[in-house]
Amino acid sequence: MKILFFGIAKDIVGKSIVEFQNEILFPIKVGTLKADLINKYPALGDISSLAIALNSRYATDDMLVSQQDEIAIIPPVSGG
Amino acid sequence: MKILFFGIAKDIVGKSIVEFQNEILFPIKVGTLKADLINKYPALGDISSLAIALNSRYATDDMLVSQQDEIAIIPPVSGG
Amino acid sequence: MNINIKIVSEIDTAIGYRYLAHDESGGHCIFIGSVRNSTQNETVHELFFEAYESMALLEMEKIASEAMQKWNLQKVIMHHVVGTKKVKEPVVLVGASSAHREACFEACRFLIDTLKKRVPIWKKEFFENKKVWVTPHP
Amino acid sequence: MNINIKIVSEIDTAIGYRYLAHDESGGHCIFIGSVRNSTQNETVHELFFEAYESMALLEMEKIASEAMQKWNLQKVIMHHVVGTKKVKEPVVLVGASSAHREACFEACRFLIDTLKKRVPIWKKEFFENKKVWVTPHP
Repeated sequence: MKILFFGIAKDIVGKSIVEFQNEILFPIKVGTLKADLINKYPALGDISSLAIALNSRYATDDMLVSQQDEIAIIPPVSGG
Repeated sequence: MKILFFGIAKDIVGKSIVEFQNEILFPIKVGTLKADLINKYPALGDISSLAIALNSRYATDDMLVSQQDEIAIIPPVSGG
Repeated sequence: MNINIKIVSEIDTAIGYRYLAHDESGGHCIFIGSVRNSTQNETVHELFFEAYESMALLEMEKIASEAMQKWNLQKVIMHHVVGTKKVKEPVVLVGASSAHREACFEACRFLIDTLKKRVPIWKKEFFENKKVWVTPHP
Repeated sequence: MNINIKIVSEIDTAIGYRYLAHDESGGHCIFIGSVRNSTQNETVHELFFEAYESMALLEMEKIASEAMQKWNLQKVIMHHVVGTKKVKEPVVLVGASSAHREACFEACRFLIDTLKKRVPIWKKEFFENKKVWVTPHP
């Protein structure tokens, strides 16, 4: 599955879309996915707050992610 | 001397500029002038508040008006 | 002087940002007032505005200067119409620019509130069968 | 639906009143944010904005609907840029129209404050010798 990265998170992983094959077992909870990603890219853990969007909506840690969902990593926003 | 009238005050006196000859004795206090005008045009007394402008500035009742000053009668403003 | 004050026959609604923009400004707040189609459930056809122009300009300048002193602003604009205006036509435009948004919002609100209290401009409302000078209800 | 939401490459600063005007509206409050020439005393040359577009549009729609529910508004507009913007160029425009001015001022402030908190858009600041993603200081 593909995960989208934006802003500083994109700089950390080096690209805006990262494809994950067998590294993630679905379905997975948002909180677990976040922990796995920080494990793989420790610098993500340094970001003051990291949200996850599930199909273009902010997700809570206990939501379940399936392989068809669109997942995005949302570092602190700074628009405006 | 000429006195300028605006808005509802203009409707009451019937024109926007009224010339006063010997009816007013100068110098006169703003408060006295106001009382004299209400005496002459009683309907002015029905307006909720009536300010007087002396040379394009709000005047207080104790200010002195001389014949060279520009006087305007300011009913409650309603711009915007 | 970074103040733009005018009594006009027609408001250019695009002038707000064009005038307020400044290298040091991050925020620009603009208020535009226009003719509404009703007042207290009565249909309004048009408004007529009359100004004591020399004094209105002076008062607007004072209000703009007060805002400049009270907040850290780059620019202030205040335009008001005179004459007859139909529903949906703009009648007043005020605005302020500042480094951060807090100041321009507060200043813009102050500009329109104070204009309505102090600037010698009068509005006559034209209804179906009558016309009346508006008396503000305090 | 009286909501106008867009991610654009360039903001039309005249669109605010043009879109917000409505027969029942007497007040229109518009906020425009632009690139300032400095941040914490450092000279800024330009900003780069990146958006998660599908989600940004959805979040802006939610914020506009929340404002519509909270206040009695006729219309709401929210436009934000993506791409590189120089000093003095507009980057965001939000606004609301309402019968009386209180509501449009409060709603306009809510729109920009909430946009800055929730909409997935990120800003990179370009200084003389470095560029950094902006981290909001809560």
